[in-house]
Amino acid sequence: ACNGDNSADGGKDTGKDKGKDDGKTEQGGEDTTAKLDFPLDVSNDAEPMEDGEMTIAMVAGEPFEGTLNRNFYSGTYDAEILSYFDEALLDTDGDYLITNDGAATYELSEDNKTLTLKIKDGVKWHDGEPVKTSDLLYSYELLGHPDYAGNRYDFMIENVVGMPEYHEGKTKEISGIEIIDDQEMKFTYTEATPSILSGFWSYATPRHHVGDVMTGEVTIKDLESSDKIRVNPIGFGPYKIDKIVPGESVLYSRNDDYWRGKPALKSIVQKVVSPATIVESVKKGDIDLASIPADQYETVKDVDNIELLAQVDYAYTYIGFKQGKWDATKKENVTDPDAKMASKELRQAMWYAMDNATIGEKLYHGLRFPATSLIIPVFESFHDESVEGRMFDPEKAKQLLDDAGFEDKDGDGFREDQNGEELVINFASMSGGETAEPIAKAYMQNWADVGLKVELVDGRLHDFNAFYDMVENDDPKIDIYQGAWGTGSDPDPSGLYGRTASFNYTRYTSEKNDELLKAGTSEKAFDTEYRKDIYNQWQELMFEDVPVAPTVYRYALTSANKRVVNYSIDPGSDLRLFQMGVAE
Amino acid sequence: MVTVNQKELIAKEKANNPSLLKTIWREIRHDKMAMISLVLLLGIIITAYSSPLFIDQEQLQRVNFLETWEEPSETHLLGTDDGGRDVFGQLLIGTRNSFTIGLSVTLIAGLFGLTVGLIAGYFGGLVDNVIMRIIDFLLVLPSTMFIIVFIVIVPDYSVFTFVLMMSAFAWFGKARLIRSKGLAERELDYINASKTLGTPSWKIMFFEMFPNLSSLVIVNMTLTLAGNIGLETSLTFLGFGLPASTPSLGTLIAFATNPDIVQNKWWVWLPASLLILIMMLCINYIGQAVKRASDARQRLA
Amino acid sequence: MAETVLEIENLRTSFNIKGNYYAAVDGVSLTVHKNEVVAIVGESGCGKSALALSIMGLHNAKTTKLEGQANLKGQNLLSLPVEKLNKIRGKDLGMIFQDPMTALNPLATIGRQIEEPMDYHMKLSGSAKRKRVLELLEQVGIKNGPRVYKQYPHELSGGMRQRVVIAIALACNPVMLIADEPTTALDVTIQAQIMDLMKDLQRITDSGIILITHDLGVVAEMADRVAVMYAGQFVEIADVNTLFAKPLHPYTRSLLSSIPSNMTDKEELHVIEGIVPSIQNLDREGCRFAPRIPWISEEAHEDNPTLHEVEPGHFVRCTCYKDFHFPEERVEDENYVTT
Amino acid sequence: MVKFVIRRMLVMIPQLFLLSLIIFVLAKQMPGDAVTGAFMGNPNVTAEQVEKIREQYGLNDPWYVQYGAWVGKAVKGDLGQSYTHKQPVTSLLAGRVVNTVTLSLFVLIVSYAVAIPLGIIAGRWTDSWADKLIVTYNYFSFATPLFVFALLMLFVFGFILGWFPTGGSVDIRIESGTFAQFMSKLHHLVLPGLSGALLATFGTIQYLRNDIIDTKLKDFVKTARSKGVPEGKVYTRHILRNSLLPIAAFLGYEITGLIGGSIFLETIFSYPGLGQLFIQSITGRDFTVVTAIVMISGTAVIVGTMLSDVILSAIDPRIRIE
Amino acid sequence: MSLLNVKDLEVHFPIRGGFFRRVVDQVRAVDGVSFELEPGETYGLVGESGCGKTTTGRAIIGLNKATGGEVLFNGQNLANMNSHDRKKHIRDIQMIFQDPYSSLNGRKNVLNIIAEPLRNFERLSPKEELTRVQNMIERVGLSPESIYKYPHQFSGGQRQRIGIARALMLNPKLIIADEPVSALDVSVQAQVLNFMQEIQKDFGLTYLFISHDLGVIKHICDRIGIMYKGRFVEEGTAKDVYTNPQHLYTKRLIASIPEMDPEKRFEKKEIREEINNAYRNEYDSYFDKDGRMFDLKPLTPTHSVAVQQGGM
Ligand SMILES: Nc1ncnc2c1ncn2[C@@H]1O[C@H](COP(=O)(O)OP(=O)(O)OP(=O)(O)O)[C@@H](O)[C@H]1O
Ligand SMILES: Nc1ncnc2c1ncn2[C@@H]1O[C@H](COP(=O)(O)OP(=O)(O)OP(=O)(O)O)[C@@H](O)[C@H]1O
Ligand SMILES: [Mg+2]
Ligand SMILES: [Mg+2]
Repeated sequence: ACNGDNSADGGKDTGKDKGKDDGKTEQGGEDTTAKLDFPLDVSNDAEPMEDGEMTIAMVAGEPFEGTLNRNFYSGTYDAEILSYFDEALLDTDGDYLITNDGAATYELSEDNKTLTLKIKDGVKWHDGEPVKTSDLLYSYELLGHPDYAGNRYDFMIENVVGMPEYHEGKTKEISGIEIIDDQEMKFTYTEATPSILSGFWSYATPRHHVGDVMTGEVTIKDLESSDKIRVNPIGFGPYKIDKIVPGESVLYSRNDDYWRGKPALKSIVQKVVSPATIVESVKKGDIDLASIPADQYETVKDVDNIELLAQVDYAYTYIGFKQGKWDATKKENVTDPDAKMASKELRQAMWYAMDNATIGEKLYHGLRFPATSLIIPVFESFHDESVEGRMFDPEKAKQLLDDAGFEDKDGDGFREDQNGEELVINFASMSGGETAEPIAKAYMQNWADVGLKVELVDGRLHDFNAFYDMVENDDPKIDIYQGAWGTGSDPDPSGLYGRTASFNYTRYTSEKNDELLKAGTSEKAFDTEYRKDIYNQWQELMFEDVPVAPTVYRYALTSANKRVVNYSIDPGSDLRLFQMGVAE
Repeated sequence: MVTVNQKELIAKEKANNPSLLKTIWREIRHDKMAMISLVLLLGIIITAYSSPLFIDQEQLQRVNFLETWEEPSETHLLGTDDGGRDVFGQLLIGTRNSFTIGLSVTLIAGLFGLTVGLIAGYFGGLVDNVIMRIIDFLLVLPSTMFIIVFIVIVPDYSVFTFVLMMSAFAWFGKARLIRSKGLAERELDYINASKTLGTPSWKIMFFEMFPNLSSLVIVNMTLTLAGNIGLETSLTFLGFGLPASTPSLGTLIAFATNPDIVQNKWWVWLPASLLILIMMLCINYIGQAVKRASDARQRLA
Repeated sequence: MAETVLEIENLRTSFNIKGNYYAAVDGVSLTVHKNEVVAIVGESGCGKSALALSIMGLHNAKTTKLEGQANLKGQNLLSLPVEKLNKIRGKDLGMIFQDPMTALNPLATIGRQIEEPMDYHMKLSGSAKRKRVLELLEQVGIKNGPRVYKQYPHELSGGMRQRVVIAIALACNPVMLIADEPTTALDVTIQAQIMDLMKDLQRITDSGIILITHDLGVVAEMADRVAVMYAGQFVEIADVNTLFAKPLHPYTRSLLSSIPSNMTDKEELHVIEGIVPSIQNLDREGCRFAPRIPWISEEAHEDNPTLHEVEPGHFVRCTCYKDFHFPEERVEDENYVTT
Repeated sequence: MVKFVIRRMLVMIPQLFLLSLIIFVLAKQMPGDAVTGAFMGNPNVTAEQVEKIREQYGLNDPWYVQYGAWVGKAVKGDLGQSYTHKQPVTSLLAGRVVNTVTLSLFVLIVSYAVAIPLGIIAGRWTDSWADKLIVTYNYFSFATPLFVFALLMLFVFGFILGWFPTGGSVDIRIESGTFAQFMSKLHHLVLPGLSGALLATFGTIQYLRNDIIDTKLKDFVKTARSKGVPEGKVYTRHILRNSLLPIAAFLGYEITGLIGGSIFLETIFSYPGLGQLFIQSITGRDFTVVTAIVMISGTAVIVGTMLSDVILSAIDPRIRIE
Repeated sequence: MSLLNVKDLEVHFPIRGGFFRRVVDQVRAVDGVSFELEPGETYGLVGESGCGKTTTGRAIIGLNKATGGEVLFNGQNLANMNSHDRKKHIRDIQMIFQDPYSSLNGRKNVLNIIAEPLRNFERLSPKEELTRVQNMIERVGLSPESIYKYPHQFSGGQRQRIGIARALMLNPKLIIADEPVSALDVSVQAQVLNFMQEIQKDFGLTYLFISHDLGVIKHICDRIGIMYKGRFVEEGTAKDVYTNPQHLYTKRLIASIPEMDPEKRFEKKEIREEINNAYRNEYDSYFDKDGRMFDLKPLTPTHSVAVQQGGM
């Protein structure tokens, strides 16, 4: 699945999202086409000291929510906390595909429809109980439960045989999940799709600890707010939660029974640090690990007690061109051929007109760089290098517009549309972060330079909800908007660009698109070459049709104190969290 | 009948008894601080309001990423901000907008509060009771929170709507003040006298009572004017500021979100902060002089 | 003659108004004896209160200049530092203020307020103080003392409050009492009660009293001696009978004839022309009252008249009193044939 | 007295009702709702699933139905469920209320502790250099935006000098319930508290100074002096008590300012309290939480005004509460 | 016909209390007062503070609402008129206030103060208005240039003259003077009293003169009503009341007047004590069970006293 990242652009902003679900400190892609060269591993190769202690920052302008359960949490910061004390049963590799290196192993049947999972010996919850298959089943029972109101009942869950019936409350059991014994279980899927390898949900829930919804011991609602997941949650990760100061900090201690071995650190403190003060805190040496907002790169760059690690983030920013409406009854997107933004040339020209290189260079000191395609370079196998995007070229933009009949007929400096009528494009952009405003402004200037009159909707930036409220509901005030998607582990773009995807906010549809998206997740697509070819075609199509114009890719910056050892942000790295430590 | 000599006397007397405005002016002239403040404040305001003559707003608002965060220099007297925009120009326009906001809020809230307060104070009794119950309730509202909610709600967030919102939460304090003084004033015999002379209520309120409260109102207004200028600063900091197309002093000050900017990019936020401080001090000193002018016992002149 | 308690000599009180000092009390001398009530009368603004406050040391030290002497028990009150003055104020020297509505601290109980001077001047135990307070309350004619002890000023009527104020002044048996218009703010009936009370009390306490008032009726009822004040100076001092029977100074005579007293009926009252000059506008040369009796020729006035004794104990600051007459010859009374 | 408090509580009920109605309606007017964008995290969720959640949370009902349901529960002490935090609002707020109250009390106490002596000095020695200094400080504190000052404080005392922690409310490593933890909490309070307090002194100093200048000239003060009360005691026993009355009267409204201020302090010092949560909930359209916080703040102000009435009646016998 | 006839006038103020601020009791400020004023006479209302003198005056002119009784002015009942009708009559009744400081609006100059009634009732050009004001100002003995001065530039006596000038502007018939001299020094008091008598003759005015100063009342009034707790205790000509006081309260009041002859001070004190004793002992024969006064009972054609029906 794709993960969305809604925050238009870094900075301090909502913590609502989203997106970085999978804990970016753990995983990452191969080295990509970055322009700046950052290390992925800390350089200190000393031995970690005995009983070291570490302080890790959650860089946030607001408190974390503290819903510390994989099935229910929604905030990024909760995800960060979860990653220290809980982990997935199946480990993943640099391509985000599940491996057999984790606490469990898996096997996929010939027809790719059945997955058998085996939990290794000695995997124990923090309270000493072994992790059982019933615990993983419990996660599915919760996610599919009719009362479940979180955002993880998705296609990959529904794809389990018997899940829709269970979800509607018709059955009490999920027929597609079979428990063989405490350590072995089987999942059967309705549809075979390569997404299984990247989207398989392998987070177990300690049934005995949190209480069983199935027996009526607790209800889902009680569970969500229960102390068992807020005050003393357990997992089977390398560290145990000792104490939580709600919204503020978490104290972990070593899980001596961790299945991989004894973790290096005796304890970890993880606390919320405001983006305003993170750099100072890092400088002062109070914080060992922290993600740094891109706009503060300049100030940390020369701090000498730290080391900066960075990888390209799983996200891209884009300009979306509204071309239709969501039809709620048919549950599909309907493209309107008469939409203001219906002209392909206009969209192409607008992409050419944007000077993203300067923005990345000057505003983000190179931490952002122009995007080329809708499948980000992180997905090395699927990102099409040959698609070069439409780099800043105002002349070309003008040419395109001229040719398509967008000409300035009344001499006011702005082009009219093909019919000679005034053309004002209404642009919606999200507030948040210091850079949101100058960027929006810069794009509008860029477009004005090629003769397009673009105005901000309501004359201002909108906050997250107001923005998405308008975008989701196809508010006629909006012609174009600036959004961002965070991509997760699955390169499949159909959730964002498919005909039936409600998140396809531009409402762009085409038959070719339908075809390609379908092929990309078909059973045939288990063949990487085939899939790559399909996605190359799709990227080509997107480049041509420009339903959205991707603007920039971004680096995610992590600062590590120089005393930190055995730490890597490379998802393909062999280092595991329990090895992370500090040197004398 | 009136003799020529007396006519002269009358004219002299007329001249000797200046209006409140003249008294205020006289008082200011006699107070060095107030005089300096007045000159300074007028200077600032005139410069700010005439800035459109020599600053092209359109041009000023243009972002230019090649010139971000530049230190003060000859081309940019006060450097540039994160969008490479000239801080000095923004300072001028910002002062104009902020002052307009402060003044409008003060005037609107003042006028409304005054009217309500006068009505409650003059009529007393049931009218006062009803009005005061409403005001008591309004005073309970956590205004900062309400303003934030309002800002989120209004579709068109501009100086105008902002002023309306702020005024909506600024008037009742004034109404309460005026009302309490009005209640005291209404017991005085000159009000009774006017009533027995057949003067209609509205006339008594505005032409008899109000002038006697005017000094209080002026003093209170100057103080709140000073306060209101800084109003949107805080909201901007929280991310609920005016749209960027309306730069204000708040926009500039709210750049100070992290120690790095506070320390290393002082030219963006510090001048605006100082300007607010200076304006507030000026207004305050003038306010002091006005206060003295309205109280014969304290006059210097 | 009885023992002297307070001796004021050439007292001058000047206020700083915009940098210049102007005397509101301008060289006043007066002796008060034990068991004697000396009344000071005069129009509003003539300096009566300023004099009283000078003796008590209650003027703002920064803006007031005090000259001359006010000797009480051998100490010049005017030059004492506050600390030493505080040893005398409330003990040997008590004061009664005009407005009982404002003279009491609204937040303290009556008991506390009467006890307070004892805290500083008498070594008494708590119960002894309470006993003394009840005694005082009884003395000033408050019947239910124990109840009033616990009450707050706002719970008492004006007359009661004035009694409390008097009790405070009497708390430590002062030898000298200064009462600044003690009855002006009260109703006639209550005024009568308070006057009677003060007369009774004086018999018990033996203290000397300066009674400041502008009501000649009060003077007639209360005073032993009277000092008539005008524009910061005493213009006439005499014992009470003499003064009412044979007033000499034009000012005294004018005052007396402007009262709508029992004698006159629907007749026109005498009007003193003009007003008391403010201390800044006061012409300090020559006779200060002269501008208000313009029908008296200038020659009649002496330059800088001094207070001189025309009879034993009768002092007048004027030389024209012999020739003084009212403009309409209205009160040309045989009484005023010169001596 | 008890009767008075009970009666004021009764008056509070309609006030709170009205307040809740207003804020509820306003909250609903905000564009979007808690579910808007919440599924951005998982685009593989279908539109139906999203609608189902809206239905479950009653977000599609007309506002009066929602309000009715909310009031029904609120009366029983249940302020609803937070969507974002997935827990009952009451338990969500419980911890934050303590923090905000602690911070606000600290600010209040420190600001009084600073303002009252300064006000007294300025009022007692008017026009002295100390008075001029205090008045100048007062102008400055009035004109300085809280967040700039707080940032400077944080920068200087937290980072450069390192005297105080730079965020949070307590050091998590210290064992709960110990004295050390109490000290740690205090240590964390100092910086935000001081930043708030030093700028909150304006009104108090201003009022106190003016009132002392007025009270100084009152007759009863002359009476006190004429009793031989030493100068210092004249101030402490007579003038001060009277001059504190307006301060006590303003206590209730002071709370409005504290609530506003806590939003900034909590944001800057990462201090998890209501203010910070409020901003988060506004951005997240967590209506139940927004409503609850506004209600709590409103209640605080009402209780504050009530408290100031009680205090006033305790020091001022003229105000009788029956 | 009498100019003013007050019949059983009652002014009760509600005392509110309780949760809903209900009326829990009444202050009977004026509680059944009747008297008549003949044209050209001066009628004095005396009594201690709070006995309801001011309230009576205010009720007549309409500043307080009468809760009972009638106020007949030239035969018209003002008490139950609406404010519009009353306005037509009110110009014939004017008021002079106690405090010469607060009764003039300090923000207006004398011209504007004195012209106020003219502007309400007559449409005059500024020039006519100025002449009228100037004439009046000279009539009250102030110099013509005074009209541009402000009240604070005058002495108390002068201010009281301005107040009187304002009241005279509409040529009223009745003037209610509420303690017009109590705030003034003796010397100034004399000035104002003389002046009031003078204009009474010139303008043919009738005065309702309210005061607590028996000396002043005696000096200026033809007839006197003594008030106590909202009711009359005695009414009569000045001579009746002063030389032959009947009601104990009246006696007490008269005995309180300070004795102007120092020689007689002790006698006076004794008289007071006697009356006080009598007051204690004979209270019952002057007040009924509820502590209320009895109704007035005529003693002579001009003199009535509130004693129990059937004599004392
Ligand atoms: N603190 C002061 N500063 C300046 N002038 C003052 C001060 N106190 C009194 N005066 C002036 O001194 C003169 C005498 O005032 P004082 O109060 O003694 O008069 P008084 O005789 O007591 O009058 P009253 O009968 O009104 O009390 C007045 O002209 C007054 O204006
Ligand atoms: N508006 C009012 N509301 C309630 N009570 C009032 C009001 N006005 C007057 N009173 C009461 O009515 C009574 C009579 O008051 P009034 O002012 O008429 O007395 P007065 O004889 O004029 O006294 P004074 O000599 O003090 O002026 C008093 O007890 C007063 O408290
Ligand atoms: Mg005096
Ligand atoms: Mg009265």
